[in-house]
Amino acid sequence: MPQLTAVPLSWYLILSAILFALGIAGFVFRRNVITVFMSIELMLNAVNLSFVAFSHQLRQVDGQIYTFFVMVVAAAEAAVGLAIILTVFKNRQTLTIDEVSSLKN
Amino acid sequence: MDLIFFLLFASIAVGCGISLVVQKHPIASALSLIGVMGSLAVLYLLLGAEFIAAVQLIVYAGAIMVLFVFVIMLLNAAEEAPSRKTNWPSRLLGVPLLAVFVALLAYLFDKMSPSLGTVTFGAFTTGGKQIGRSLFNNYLLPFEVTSVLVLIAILGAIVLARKEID
Amino acid sequence: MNFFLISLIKTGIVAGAFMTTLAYLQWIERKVLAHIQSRLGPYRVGPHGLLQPLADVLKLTTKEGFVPSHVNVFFYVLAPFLAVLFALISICVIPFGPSVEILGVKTDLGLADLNIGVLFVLAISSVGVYGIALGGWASNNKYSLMGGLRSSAQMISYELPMAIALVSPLLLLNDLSLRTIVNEQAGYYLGVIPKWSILQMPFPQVFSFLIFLISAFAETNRVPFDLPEAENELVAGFHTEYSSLNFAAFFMAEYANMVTVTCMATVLFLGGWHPLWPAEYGSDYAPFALLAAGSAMLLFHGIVQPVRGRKWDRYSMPVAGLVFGALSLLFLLPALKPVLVPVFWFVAKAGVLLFLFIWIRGTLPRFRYDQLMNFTWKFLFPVAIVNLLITALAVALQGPKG
Amino acid sequence: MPNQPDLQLWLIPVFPLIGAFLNGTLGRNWSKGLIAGVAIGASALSFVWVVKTLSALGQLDTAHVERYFTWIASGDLNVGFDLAVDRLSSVMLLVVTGVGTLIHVYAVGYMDHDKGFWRFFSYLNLFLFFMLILVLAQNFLLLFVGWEGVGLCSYLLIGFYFLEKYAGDAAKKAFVVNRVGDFGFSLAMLLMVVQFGSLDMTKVFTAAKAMPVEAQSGILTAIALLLVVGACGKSAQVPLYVWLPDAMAGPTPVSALIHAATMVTAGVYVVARSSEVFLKAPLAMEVVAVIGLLTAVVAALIGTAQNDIKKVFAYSTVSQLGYMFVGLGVGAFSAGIFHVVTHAFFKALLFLGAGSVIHALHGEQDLARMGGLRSKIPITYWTLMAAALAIAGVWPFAGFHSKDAILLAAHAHAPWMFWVGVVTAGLTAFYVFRAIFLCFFGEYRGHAHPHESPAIMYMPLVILALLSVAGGYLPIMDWIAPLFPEAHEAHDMTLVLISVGFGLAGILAAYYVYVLKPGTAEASAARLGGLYRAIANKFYVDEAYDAAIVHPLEQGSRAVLLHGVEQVVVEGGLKGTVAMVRGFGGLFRHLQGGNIRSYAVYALLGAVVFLGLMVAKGGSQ
Repeated sequence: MPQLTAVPLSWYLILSAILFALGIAGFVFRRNVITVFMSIELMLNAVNLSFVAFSHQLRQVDGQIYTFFVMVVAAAEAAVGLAIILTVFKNRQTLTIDEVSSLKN
Repeated sequence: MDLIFFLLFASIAVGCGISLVVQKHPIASALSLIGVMGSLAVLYLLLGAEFIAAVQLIVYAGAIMVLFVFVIMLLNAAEEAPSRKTNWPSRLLGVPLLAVFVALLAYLFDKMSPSLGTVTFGAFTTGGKQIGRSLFNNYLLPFEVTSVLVLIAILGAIVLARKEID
Repeated sequence: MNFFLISLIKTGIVAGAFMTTLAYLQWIERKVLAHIQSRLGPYRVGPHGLLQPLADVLKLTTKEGFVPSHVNVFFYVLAPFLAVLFALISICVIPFGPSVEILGVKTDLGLADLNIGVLFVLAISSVGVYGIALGGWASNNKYSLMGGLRSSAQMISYELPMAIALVSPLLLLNDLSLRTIVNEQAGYYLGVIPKWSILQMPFPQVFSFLIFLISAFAETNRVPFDLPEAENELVAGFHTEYSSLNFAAFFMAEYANMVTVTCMATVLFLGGWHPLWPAEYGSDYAPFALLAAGSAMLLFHGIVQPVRGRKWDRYSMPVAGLVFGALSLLFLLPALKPVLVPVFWFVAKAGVLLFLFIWIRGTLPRFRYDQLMNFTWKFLFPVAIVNLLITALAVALQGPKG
Repeated sequence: MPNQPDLQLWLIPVFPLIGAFLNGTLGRNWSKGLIAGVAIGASALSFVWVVKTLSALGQLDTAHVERYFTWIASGDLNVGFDLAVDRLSSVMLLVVTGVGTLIHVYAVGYMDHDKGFWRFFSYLNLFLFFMLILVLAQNFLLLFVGWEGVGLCSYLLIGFYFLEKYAGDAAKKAFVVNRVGDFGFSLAMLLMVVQFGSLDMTKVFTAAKAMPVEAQSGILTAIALLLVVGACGKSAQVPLYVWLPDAMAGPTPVSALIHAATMVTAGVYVVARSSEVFLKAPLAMEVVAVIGLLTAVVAALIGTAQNDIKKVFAYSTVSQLGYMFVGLGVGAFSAGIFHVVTHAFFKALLFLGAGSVIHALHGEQDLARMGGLRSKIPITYWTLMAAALAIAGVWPFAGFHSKDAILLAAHAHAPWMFWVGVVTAGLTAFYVFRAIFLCFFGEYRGHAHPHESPAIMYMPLVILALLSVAGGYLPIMDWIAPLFPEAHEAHDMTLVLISVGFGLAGILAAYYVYVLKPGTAEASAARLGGLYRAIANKFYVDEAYDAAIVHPLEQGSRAVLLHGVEQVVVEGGLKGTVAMVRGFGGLFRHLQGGNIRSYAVYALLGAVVFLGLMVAKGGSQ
């Protein structure tokens, strides 16, 4: 039964869209810096999924390479970002982004 | 078989994603994110990207998220306090917009799907060998540059996070 | 369908063997430690305390699973589960023997053969942190938190030298599938020196083997790296608050990790199931000889010249001797020989390494935390990288494999 | 250009670039010897490479082009990174690298005691790099890069003693005035793109060739005139010459290299290079000629009344540049270029000599405090004398040939130009020799203890002296003449004699006034009165600019903007505006809440709209 074994590529894309939307939701609705950060990671993952899906469709390895790069950059980003969060927390004892707004006004 | 796996892990991923958003506690969110990543890794396997799947686990779940959990523990982050300032645009627009967003994308992809074709397990499998070959031939320069970037990031993290020793 | 059936059977066997090993590993450890410290160790339950593990399991299961009031229940329960899960998973990619034919069914000895076996193991071990970290955090107790943080930091730090130490043999064997890796190590130089990657030309992986072992100790939180549960500093570290089965889970996870790591070391460095010396010098009969010798000794001590000990030895030892003899004969059966002999060699190597673990635990003191970190970052990691570079150079000079 | 040999033209500019880079980055803690070695080595290497290239190219009847890579490709505009050598640029190359090397050598001695040694040589090499780019460029954009680059370097080097205010001011002045010209140049380029759809010289020129001669004015005239504006800025022509005299604030080798020998001739070079365009635009040619003539006269007049030796030579530079423009304007391009070359020789020599005088007098630049140095610094004296004779156009010195070529062409074009030119020549001779006499004759009026400069300084002087004596016999005109369709005038002996006569007359007058009867100068100055004061004050040009441009700008802006716009329009309109803005901003304030999350939402909104459009278009593919 081929239609049972074969998954349409579009489903993968839709899945990645859903995940991306969830990431945005987290980014928009959450107030904890770390959670927001994690939502960003979620978005990155969603994009990666579509990359890999396309690389499967095009029978090319490039998409996976991009995913690889995204991961590496995400790692770097996480390192720096978390360091920043640590420093911010050290200085103002809060993780709520709305309260870290001394540059505003 | 593929279909079953896909549906299973896709639903796991979505569920974890939702819980990432709705969970009040950072640790819970972190764990659900790890869940997403794990299921994504399985999906990568289904897509035949073995190497990427492994790296997904090692780098994301094994390194990045550990870092997150570590920081959360270190700061002993508590549950989110309800925010004082409400920013109405995100409140009002957010959810419907997201719904529309997903709906439109889904519609588009569905329209496209005949031209996109289907995914069959094992139709296209890439292990470390192909990745390595491509990475060190076509993508050598980006690779090197990325390594420099990572180095810089490490330095930056150290500089940021170290205590000022006077 | 056949495939599923066979896999099921194999899984059953492996799981059973694995669990028993875990249980008895603990007994062995206590015995060995006892003898290192010139004690007798468990002695009461069963002959020479052979039934001790059973008793322990009973005890742990019947204890009250006490959940402190101040903990975050969900994670508190989740943590040991995760720990055990990640500890057990990676056994399923380890090949115990060549692909053989039993009763007309051709199959591999070993559960699965992934193309990316090594990476898989790495991935699982890198995820393994969560169990401990979460446990420590969920216990909501500063000692446990410290233990959790320490262990996660330690594990992350030792991931790197471990991974790099893994990579350099991979350069020699140039494949990621564990089975292929073992096959690559078949054969002998000059007919006698085994081609294990710890001895393989162009650059024997002695250093990476040592580095791997050291980081393995850290990965499994064994002495001298058992800071997460340093009694005198942190009560009992991350499992201070755990009792009964949850505690048992952590305990099991630790031993499972030990076994997995030793198996990995065996596969990657010690040539898996390939015997120490070639078959034409009768390596196939080594297990028989060993067990036979054991049975002879037992019979001698049981019947001819009993040692002063429990009077039951007069009966238990001959029985054990007979069992050993029977086992040794098993190894002679042509039908089972191709299956059992490789497995024996594999188990023997892993066993030696496990003994090393226990031995070191009995010998070495514990590191201090800063020492631990300095050791990995300032010594282990650079050495691993240098070793990797040298290996790469050697491989490059040697040119592609013919 | 597949059929042409690859001669690695790019090496020519790259050598100095490397030198500049090394000195600029590492030079700070290098020994002077090493720095000088690197700098001189770089320029000498590129000189050698130029020679090698030219010898390899032989007759060079057609330009040798090397295309390296596409620099800008937008639409149908395609600008490549192309270098080219033809006879014209080959001459310039030789001059730039050759004279440049000599001046490098000289500078080692001159700058010996300077703390900014490494900085200086780094700049100097950088300048060489840009100048070579300018000369080698095969399209106008690349040429513009060099053009701006030399401007930058001249700015850096004029302001080399940036601790003194006047240096900084002079640098700024030069930069600003040059901007005016550059503006014209860039407009010219834009017009070219519009007209010819390309900046590649061969393309542009072939296209221009095809077009008819514009009787009145037209696109080509516009382009040409804009180019002239640029050239005026760079080559210090009226009305944009004011920056050059002040540029003498820089170290003397800089004045010699940049503000006499090479950079300031860039304008001439550009005009000659785009001769195709100019030949189609007679009006522009006329303008060039007139501008040149005017500059020559004005600068010469001012030069007669300057007391700073470098200022004198600066004005003479300006007027010589005027000569070159006259040459170009009357269609004697080869003569103009020839004059560029000879001028490079003797003017560099003049400046280096002046530098050596200044060096000898420990930084004294005022002619009033010199005199009688003939015996004290003989080598400098004789070399300077050679240069002076050359600039005075005395046979057989270099200046004679080129200047006569120009004057003859001028006569053929319009006799009055010839006469003005001749008079100017006399003036030039007069004030140059005035400087010479004041400096070397009579009795010493200063207090320092003059000493001859070290060999490393006077060797270049000697070489340049030989060049300015014999340089006139270089077959440069015949070499580049084929590039330009110009009528060769019959060598009219009388005219030659006239011009030489004027030169000699000027010399004699100077001798009479400043040696035989010192004091007549003051007397005559007194007699001339207002005129003299006007001349001495450079015709109040700077003041005029102040009055005409700078001051009105300030006043006007104060009056219009402050009192007019600010208080009437703004204050008045403010109330209403503010109210409006309030209301309006109230609407959009939330969009700018500084809340990144809401920004994200807007981004999302945009994405949704976009997707909606896609769906509406039904565009799945």
